Amino acid sequence: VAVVQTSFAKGLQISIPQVPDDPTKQMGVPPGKVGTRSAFEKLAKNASDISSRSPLQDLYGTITPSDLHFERHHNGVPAIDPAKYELLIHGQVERPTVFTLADLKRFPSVSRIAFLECSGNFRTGKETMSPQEICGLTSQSEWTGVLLSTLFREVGVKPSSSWFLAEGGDAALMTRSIPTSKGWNDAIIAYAQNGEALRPEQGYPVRLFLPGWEGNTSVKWLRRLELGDAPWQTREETSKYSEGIKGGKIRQFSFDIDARSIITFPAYPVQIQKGWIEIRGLAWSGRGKVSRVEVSTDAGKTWKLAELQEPILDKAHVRFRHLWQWNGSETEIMSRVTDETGYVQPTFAQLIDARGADTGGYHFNPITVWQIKPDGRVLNRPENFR
Amino acid sequence: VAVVQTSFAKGLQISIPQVPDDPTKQMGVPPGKVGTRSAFEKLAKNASDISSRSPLQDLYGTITPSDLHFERHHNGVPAIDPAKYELLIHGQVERPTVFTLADLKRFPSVSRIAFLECSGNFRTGKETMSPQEICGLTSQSEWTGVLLSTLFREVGVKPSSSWFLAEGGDAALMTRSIPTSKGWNDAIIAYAQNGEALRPEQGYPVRLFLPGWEGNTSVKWLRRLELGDAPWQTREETSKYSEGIKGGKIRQFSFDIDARSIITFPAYPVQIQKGWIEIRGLAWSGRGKVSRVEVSTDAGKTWKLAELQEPILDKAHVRFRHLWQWNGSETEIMSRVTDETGYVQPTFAQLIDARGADTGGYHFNPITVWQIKPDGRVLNRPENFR
Amino acid sequence: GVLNTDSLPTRFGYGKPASAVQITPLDIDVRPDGQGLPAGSGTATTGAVIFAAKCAACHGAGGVGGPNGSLVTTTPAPGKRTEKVIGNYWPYATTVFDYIQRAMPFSQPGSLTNEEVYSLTAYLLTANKLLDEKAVLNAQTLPKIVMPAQKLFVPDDRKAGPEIH
Amino acid sequence: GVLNTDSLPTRFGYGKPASAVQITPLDIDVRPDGQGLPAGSGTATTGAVIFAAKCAACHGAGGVGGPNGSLVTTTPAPGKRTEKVIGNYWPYATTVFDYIQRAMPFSQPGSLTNEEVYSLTAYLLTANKLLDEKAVLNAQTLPKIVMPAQKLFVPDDRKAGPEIH
Ligand code: HEC
Ligand code: HEC
Ligand SMILES: [Ca+2]
Ligand SMILES: [Ca+2]
Ligand SMILES: [Ca+2]
Ligand SMILES: [Ca+2]
Ligand SMILES: [Ca+2]
Ligand SMILES: [Ca+2]
Ligand SMILES: [Co+2]
Ligand SMILES: [Co+2]
Repeated sequence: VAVVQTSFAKGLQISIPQVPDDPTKQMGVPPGKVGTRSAFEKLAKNASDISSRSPLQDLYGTITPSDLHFERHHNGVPAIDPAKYELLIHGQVERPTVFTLADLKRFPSVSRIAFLECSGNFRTGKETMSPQEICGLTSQSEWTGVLLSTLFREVGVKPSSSWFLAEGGDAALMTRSIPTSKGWNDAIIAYAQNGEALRPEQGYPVRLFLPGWEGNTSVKWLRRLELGDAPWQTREETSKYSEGIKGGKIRQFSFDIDARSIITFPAYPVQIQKGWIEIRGLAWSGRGKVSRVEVSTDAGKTWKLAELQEPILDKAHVRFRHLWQWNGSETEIMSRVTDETGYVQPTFAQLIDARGADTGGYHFNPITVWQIKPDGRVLNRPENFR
Repeated sequence: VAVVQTSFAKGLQISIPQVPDDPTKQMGVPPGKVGTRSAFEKLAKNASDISSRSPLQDLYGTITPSDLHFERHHNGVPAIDPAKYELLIHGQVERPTVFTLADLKRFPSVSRIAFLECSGNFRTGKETMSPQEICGLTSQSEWTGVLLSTLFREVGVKPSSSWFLAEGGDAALMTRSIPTSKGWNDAIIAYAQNGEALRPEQGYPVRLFLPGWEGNTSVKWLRRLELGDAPWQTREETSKYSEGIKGGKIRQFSFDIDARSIITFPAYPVQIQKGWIEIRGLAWSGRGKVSRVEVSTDAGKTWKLAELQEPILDKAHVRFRHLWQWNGSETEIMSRVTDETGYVQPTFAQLIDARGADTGGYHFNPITVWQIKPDGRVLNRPENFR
Repeated sequence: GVLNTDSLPTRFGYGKPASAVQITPLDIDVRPDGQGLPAGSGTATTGAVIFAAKCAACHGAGGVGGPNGSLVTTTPAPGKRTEKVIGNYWPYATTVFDYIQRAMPFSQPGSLTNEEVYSLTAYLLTANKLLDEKAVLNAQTLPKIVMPAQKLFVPDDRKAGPEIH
Repeated sequence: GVLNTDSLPTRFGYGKPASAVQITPLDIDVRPDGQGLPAGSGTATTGAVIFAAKCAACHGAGGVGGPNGSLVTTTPAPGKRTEKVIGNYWPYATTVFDYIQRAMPFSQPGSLTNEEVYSLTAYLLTANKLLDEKAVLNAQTLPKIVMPAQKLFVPDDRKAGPEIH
């Protein structure tokens, strides 16, 4: 621990890890049972009482380290003993069944790399906001589990079932109504994430994972699925996770995540220098694959195609990159994604225009604009709902 | 902490995490800055003085959690201050140059999901060996960094250069000679792994990453590249990482990882039950993409195509799966991969036949055979070099 | 990434049949048509007492204000948006029962009896001027209440394609 | 996954020119043709003394046995494989200098002077019967030594395709 004086942190007490003067001249640390993170890497989520945001500006590539996956809970993370875990499936099924974790792992499994985004993933209001603060409720993992359709066949879901209820085993007993068709289509009962068991914050030992859908529907700590023929109208699909649209109406069961992108570098709080800069960011769509990402470095006057890192996966974060030579002038930079359905990421104004000024922060996916100041500071361009 | 009596661990003192009787009835843990691993998940590498093996039988999908990535060091893990880090490129170049870590991160970047395998990744000799013990020196990450070709252009590598030396900043000052063509082709100067900075055990802050090549050539803690016109014949490419072949010859600079696969489930130490079993495993090739994986459940008499999890990436671990109905009879199960060059993973006997009995454990990629006992035990079938 | 379902057997046989004894304690969900509502009943008068004791600390006296948000319709301060609460935003009254039963009070979820939940529901509906203060709420009367917001709710009309919605 | 190189500028201008002062201390590598060998010299007699003091604990007295492996050719026990050591397996003598200089002694790498490394190299070559015990090893003489294993080494002949090799 040392006291340092810098222009950013005056007299701040920070911990500086001890390193040898010349690490080539003394034996290193022997191999271990579990690896470590360098003490120099201060990666952290941005935590509130109800959520915790991934540090998008500090991440590389497309996989989110599991311990930096965003969190959104409705009454904290429960501690669950996997040996006592059970998943109950009942209602409009031929054979109401209880599955242990071991049972679930015996079924044919699938893995897929896909993003998970909270539909409330939007903040604005000030210039000094990082990608994490604006858009940190999205993360990506390789999820492994059993297809829900496999379990549907196992329990004999009746053709009469059009909706099912997914219930969590947390202190909020989180419940969402899901169209049964999503269960037949591509829903996964996931028990693993990035190669290992789900992390507690992501639903250990078992969660629902609905590719491309708003995060809240991918119910964590899943304990029960009830097959029915109408939605339950739970608090989370009425009071919350619904959004005002034109004519005073309220849109409900808006599951799909609209296509979105954000430049994560350069972005607040970095300060840039003149010369070549690789603009980097993430793009994704809940409706399929990313077709293209365009970048503007002249405040939206002209747009150029960014390079997309392969493989471009369905309903997955894609890393985009674009080389830009900054000459030191004030400007604005931004990205917009187009998905394979032809949807082009809108501006804030276009979204308000389409939904009316009464809309809220759900499914709000506007282009993020970064102001580049002559001194190289990069600031969010705040937007106003009214 | 409690004392438990089981058939496996008599009177062993193990820690049993505390969980509430009903987690739905008490508030959970609030969102945090860094996520956790469930205390019930006891994932660990198998560590010796010089290496540490990934627990392949405990992993899902294809991404290896960074803290479970295998380790192989030649004098431990050095502690390196990223602010003091420098990469020197010199020798047959127009402009000998020193790059800081910040410099490297400014260049155009690439990410790719690829395996890394130690060419010494083979153990046999007894029945009670897990995939981790037989084959745990392979892992997979999404690597991010700058293409070495970009740096080659920056420093002006001379056309005369045919080999370069890569040197690590560890206490072994690890050195390997690499054909310059690999640098132009697809080598990456990597600074990130699975979304975050490289882990110290994987070369923090910067390593060489040579897709598809034996792990030792992807020099960690990279401090220097010297461009030259002949190999240096370092100890690691002569005394080590060379293998005896027929006629008393010794094969050197054998970089490519030959295609390999292994069934990771069911595998020792699990015990199986009659009925449907999803056989699961990993397959990969250093020469390109996996074309197919075949599985035999009748001791090699007949083979069936396994399902391959998409996306099938170049020089990457692929997850394969195959449904099998076990009737309780004694048998042997095994997998063999074919890569896009038409190479079919050989048996142990075929390898000895091709190389002679004097060969060693490098680049030894035989089919792993699992014996299934009538009581459901799964045992490695040991092989003998002589 | 999708499994070739042709090769799947009809059933694997994993898992155990779930008995009513296993299902009933978990099957607490309540639907708008009243399915799932338990026996018992409650009134706003009783609910007011319970609310003051177990809820007001977080949701304010009478369900207005409080650190965790109002539950009752109020007139917004000039220039402020109307707070979205039960009275003006919730499309179904059954949701009030369902949610309180499963999740409230926040620090002791699952601690209320069915009578208490009926009474709290009656109290909050009354405070929102949606129920007469003398009314008895039970499995028959609760589903009949028509909420003002119900007519505002429309299912998602967004379609894949270029339209911004 | 490959960058479209058409759009790359010729140079980005990042990094700083490396001066001789920066390069020289790092540039310790030694090639078979002698490139990189420093001034100085050594003999087996001096090397024997250093070896006994700094190396024998790990590699055995005279370079045979020891917890970290022999460095000198020995006759294998019946039924055992010949241990691969400098005398029978190393194709170039310069590698002995290069490796000792960079990596040994294991617990104090980089601690030896050039003279010490020459002497230890001379000692190990002599112990392996590849150098006369009176010989002086230096930048001129060391690269001239022809190792018995050199003729055994062949570059990788494996090709992509079906062949098992
Ligand atoms: C310790 C604090 C606390 C107490 C006590 C408490 N609540 Fe809550 N309540 C909350 C919080 C926090 C939320 C929001 C939870 C969320 O969004 O996941 C909430 C949400 C609600 C909602 C949904 C509001 C909306 O608009 O969606 C209702 C209804 C409610 N509470 C009723 C009650 C009742 C009835 C009681 C007493 C039996 C009670 N609460 C006691 C903290 C509390
Ligand atoms: C504290 C233990 C230790 C000491 C002291 C030590 N060594 Fe080593 N030596 C090792 C280890 C361990 C290895 C293997 C390192 C590896 O494989 O990465 C090794 C490897 C070697 C090798 C390569 C052997 C081969 O066949 O590839 C040589 C040559 C060598 N040492 C010479 C020396 C000399 C000369 C000294 C004294 C100046 C010395 N060692 C002192 C532990 C030691
Ligand atoms: Ca929604
Ligand atoms: Ca090799
Ligand atoms: Ca029900
Ligand atoms: Ca109840
Ligand atoms: Ca040199
Ligand atoms: Ca020296
Ligand atoms: Co571009
Ligand atoms: Co199959």
